[in-house]
Amino acid sequence: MRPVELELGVIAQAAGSARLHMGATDVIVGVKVEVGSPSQGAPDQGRLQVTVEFSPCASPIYQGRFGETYGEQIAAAIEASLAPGGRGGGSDASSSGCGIDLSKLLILRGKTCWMVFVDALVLNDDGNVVTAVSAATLAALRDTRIPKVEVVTDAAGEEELELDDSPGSAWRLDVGGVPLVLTASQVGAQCVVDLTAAEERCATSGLHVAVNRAGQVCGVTMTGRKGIDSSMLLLMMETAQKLGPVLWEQLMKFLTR
Amino acid sequence: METDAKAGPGPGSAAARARGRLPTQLRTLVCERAVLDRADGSAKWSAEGSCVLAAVYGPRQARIQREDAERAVVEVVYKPRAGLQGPEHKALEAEIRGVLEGVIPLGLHPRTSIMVVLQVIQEDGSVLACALNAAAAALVDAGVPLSSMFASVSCALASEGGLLLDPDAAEEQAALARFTFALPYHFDLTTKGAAAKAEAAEGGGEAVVSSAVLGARCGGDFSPEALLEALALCRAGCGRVAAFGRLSLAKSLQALGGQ
Amino acid sequence: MASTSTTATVADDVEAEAFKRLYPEQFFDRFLGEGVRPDGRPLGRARAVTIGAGAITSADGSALVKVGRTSVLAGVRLELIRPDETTPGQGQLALNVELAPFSSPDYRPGRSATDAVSGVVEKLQAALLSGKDTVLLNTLCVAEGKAAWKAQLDVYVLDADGCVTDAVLLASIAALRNTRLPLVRNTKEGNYVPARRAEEGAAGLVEGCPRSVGLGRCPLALTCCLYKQHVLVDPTADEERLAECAVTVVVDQGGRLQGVYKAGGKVLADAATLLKCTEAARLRHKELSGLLEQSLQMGAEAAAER
Amino acid sequence: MSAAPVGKVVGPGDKVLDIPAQGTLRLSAGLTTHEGGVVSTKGGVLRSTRNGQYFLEGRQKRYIPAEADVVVGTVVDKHSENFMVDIGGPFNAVLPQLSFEGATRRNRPNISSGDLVYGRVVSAHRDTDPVLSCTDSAGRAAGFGHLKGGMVLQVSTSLARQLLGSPTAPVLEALGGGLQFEMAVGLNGRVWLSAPTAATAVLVANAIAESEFKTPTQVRTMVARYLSAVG
Amino acid sequence: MVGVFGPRQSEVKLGFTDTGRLNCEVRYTSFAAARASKAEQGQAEAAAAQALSQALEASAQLERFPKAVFDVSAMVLEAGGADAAVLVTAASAALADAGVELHDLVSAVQVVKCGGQLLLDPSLEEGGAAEGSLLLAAMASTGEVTHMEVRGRWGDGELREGLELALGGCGQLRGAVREALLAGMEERAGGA
Repeated sequence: MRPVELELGVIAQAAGSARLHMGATDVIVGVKVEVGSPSQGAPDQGRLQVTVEFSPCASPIYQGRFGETYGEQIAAAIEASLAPGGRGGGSDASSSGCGIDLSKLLILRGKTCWMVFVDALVLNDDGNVVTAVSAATLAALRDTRIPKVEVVTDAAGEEELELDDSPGSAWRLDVGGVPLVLTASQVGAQCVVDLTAAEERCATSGLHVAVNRAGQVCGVTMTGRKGIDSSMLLLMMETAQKLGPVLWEQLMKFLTR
Repeated sequence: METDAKAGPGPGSAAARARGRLPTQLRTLVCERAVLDRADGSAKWSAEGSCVLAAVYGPRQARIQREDAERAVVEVVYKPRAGLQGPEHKALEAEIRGVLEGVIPLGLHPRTSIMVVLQVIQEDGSVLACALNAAAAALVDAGVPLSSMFASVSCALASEGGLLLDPDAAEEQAALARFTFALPYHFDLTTKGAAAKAEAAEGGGEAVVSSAVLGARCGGDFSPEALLEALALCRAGCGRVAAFGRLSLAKSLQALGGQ
Repeated sequence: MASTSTTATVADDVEAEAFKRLYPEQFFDRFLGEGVRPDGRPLGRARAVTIGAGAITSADGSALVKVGRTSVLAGVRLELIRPDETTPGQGQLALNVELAPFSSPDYRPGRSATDAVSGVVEKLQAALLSGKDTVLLNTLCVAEGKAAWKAQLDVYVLDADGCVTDAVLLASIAALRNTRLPLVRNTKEGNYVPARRAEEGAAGLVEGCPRSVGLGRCPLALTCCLYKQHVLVDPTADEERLAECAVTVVVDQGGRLQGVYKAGGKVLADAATLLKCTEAARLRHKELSGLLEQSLQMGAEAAAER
Repeated sequence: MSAAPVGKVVGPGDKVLDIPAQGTLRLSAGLTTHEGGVVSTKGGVLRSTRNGQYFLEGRQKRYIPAEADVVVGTVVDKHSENFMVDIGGPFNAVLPQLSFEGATRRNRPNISSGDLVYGRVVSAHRDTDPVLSCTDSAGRAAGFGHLKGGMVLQVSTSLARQLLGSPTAPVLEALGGGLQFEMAVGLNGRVWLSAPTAATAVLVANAIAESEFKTPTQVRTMVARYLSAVG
Repeated sequence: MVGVFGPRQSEVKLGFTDTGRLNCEVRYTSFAAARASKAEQGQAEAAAAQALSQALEASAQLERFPKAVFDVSAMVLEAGGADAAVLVTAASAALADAGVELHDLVSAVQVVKCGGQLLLDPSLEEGGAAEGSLLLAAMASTGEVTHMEVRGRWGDGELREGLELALGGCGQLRGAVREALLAGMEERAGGA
């Protein structure tokens, strides 16, 4: 793995933000929180939405629509790692035990909740964007402070929200269960991690594996035009499982400093 | 260039219709030709409350996607009086296109497209018939070859059971069933034909209206007998529309010295 | 020897196929001259029909209809709404017909899926809703002015091989007849909600709420192609393309006509031809309504088992 | 044969006359035969020429090329062998670069796109683009060729036919009496005019355009009025 | 139930590519599954199309068809659980039926983890109650995995076990699809 450099709080307006360099790859992530209403399907959970955008100067290929679709793919992968119940999963985070506990984001059942928006911007793409975005997201989420809200029932029986603005009372999200997404790629017959952009062009296929701090797999998606042999697949997952906790520790070192 | 003709009152029981119209009486028809400068042919056809403006463009080179190497492509655009096109208008377009394809010898102009744009100006019943007649007049004005002329008339089956020719919107609304027929017609100008109809009215003899249907659109609740009755009534109506159409054509060609 | 004879038949096959492609009219004329059609049917015979009522279990009512190779799937989705203020005693029925991308070689992505079938939608609308007594909207009402069912009828044309209108109408009728309206419960807050199966017999159920979509009549369509002097009943897509002239007749169970449509075309239809088409449509209605009852019966049994 | 209703208004599909048992019948624009009779395909007035040819005279705007028509066209493109010429029909016409008097492979006419040509239609089959030529059948220019300067006037095809017909159209006769100008009339409804002064050209153009719906006497008074106004 | 497919070759309009492309489109009927809004349905359709093209791309010998596009359009008539897997299997069968040269048939299965148990090809209810799911598309004869999606937390052994179960399922499914295709071809040969 290439060395990682991390900066926190780079966007003053955001609830939490982080900028991450991984070699020449440069990613900036901002987190915004808002009060909104929960989705009908999950009335007792908050909402989380991830978008990934590519700066047109990140690489010439991101001019036009390609960046949009690629960004959506990455966003879907990240979102799935953060909240497995989000897109088409059907299971909720509390039972699967990884990602963010969305039920903590609930304010009033079925009526109000926190909506967390994670916006990632890729400033320069030199490979392994998914891991970079994932790590930066983790850092930004950890940096995020959510104001305390209390529900007050007034005389008429109406429920009202009271926002506590003091910085002391704000709480942080528990990111202990958030997995990191590592990409293992197949180049020829080798399993390689953390590719640069040039190396990525030689890879026939890649596996995005979400690994939590304990080295357990929390989600896998695949990319590339070629299939992967099943034994290779296992090898790739093992590699990711080994590297996951290492990267996690590395990040935590930055974050707790 | 403007011509009026009252279609003669026909026999029938005197049911109460607006403005004392008889059940088998058409509304007053007006047809103006060559009303648009940019179109290759155009006509405005109105029957009192209903009025349709038709413009014909072509035959001109078809767009590559539409082009047919063996025949001309007919395109119809139907613009409702107000609002956007809905599926019912698309269906009308298809219907009108079918009728026009039936009378235009498409093989004569391969690789071309003939576009007919119909703009409804006023709507008060029998709009499809009005649009078809306007399209026919515009095609003649454009000089697009036609194997035959056609006329179109609507009628409605009133809830009391009688048939009403050329219904207005209120009559259509109240009707049990609505019929619109398009029938081809031509005039026989040969000596033989003329002799057979020596007593026929001035203006080139009575129109020969085919008994076979070019296009039909009937909806509601009716028996096959009612269908045939409606067809017969509309056929009579088409005869009068044909006579009017010829009169209006003759007027528009007066400058050329036609009689 | 054997090998040469096989090659000969293969060559014949190829030739017949080529002949059909190059001179479709002559190819067709030869068949009609013999009184048969390319698929072996006599001119007046319609194709075999299968009706699968209740084909989709996730829909509130559904039917899969096949007319020859034409296949159409209709499904009904129900929703409780507050009725329109102008018609407090009526529910609503919304119609939608879509062409599946793989249903016809004419389909091109990008063009709206409903554009190509606007004529079908329009005829369906006329057959089901304009008569005022075909679909009885008042049977969809649960509590006047307060709650009524909105039935969303979506019809998907899976394979279009001629006579799409006929199949769509048949599937729509079958799906509507297959629809079971759930019981409705009046909650404490005064909201009307559909009752779950387990709650049947529980308190708060609305008295006398409707259980099925009322149909005053049963209109079915038959399309005939006019080709030269022939009348071809229930044409395939190839025949429709060649004949360029079709008459669609919609008729109800009593033999009353609900619609007659002829969209121009090269061939004129005189009164006798029109009568022939209506007669064929009546016969077809008898044949289909038997099948329909049978299929609905089977669909109801299957539902009861579940 | 004399029974033909010449001068009558005819609509599309009308049976105009029976095919005579003997003798030849010459049909032109707007007429075809169908089931033993002569049938019109357009609306117009039935006419016959002196040599017994019948045709329909209508007021058609769109020009459909026919063989032997003379046309005024605009060159829109120049290929290695041909010019593409817009003659107002559904398709552009092809004008071979060698169909000019005296043109050879080495000596090609100096025409570029935007220029006007006066030519005749040598082939007008419906399945191919029409072909023009700027020579008569003997290969001489005979008045055809590049039209330099001047202006173009768009009139209806029937007026163009009148202007080309004989006896000379009254408007031309009247104008010719008092003014000097050159003109080329195409059956496609385009009239090219060239006059010593712009005023003359405009006057001629207006007079021609207005003459369409006037009787010969009206035309003569109109022209006289124009001429007196110019002085 | 998954609708039939009609892939066809069409001229590419988006510039030259030296290999062919798969253009996948997936549509759900409005009554296939309970979905709240049109937007949600559109999202699900786009995601399914994305997964489908990923799963199929590796199997088709696209390098043999330069400049060509295969339109694969699918319609989900009824979603009764594991629809993505059925979608992939059916689409691959349709590609083979259309005579597109493939390395092998792709078959896909879904495995869910439900109360510590692994369930192959879950129903809608089972899928809803699961703690983790695994979607695997593979070319069974070579054991090459063309698409994989894992959700939820999986222990080390569990994942391996799930993979093996899924691969076994793929193999079974491939046999069934192969037989169906052969039967279809024979029928056609007999008919001609």
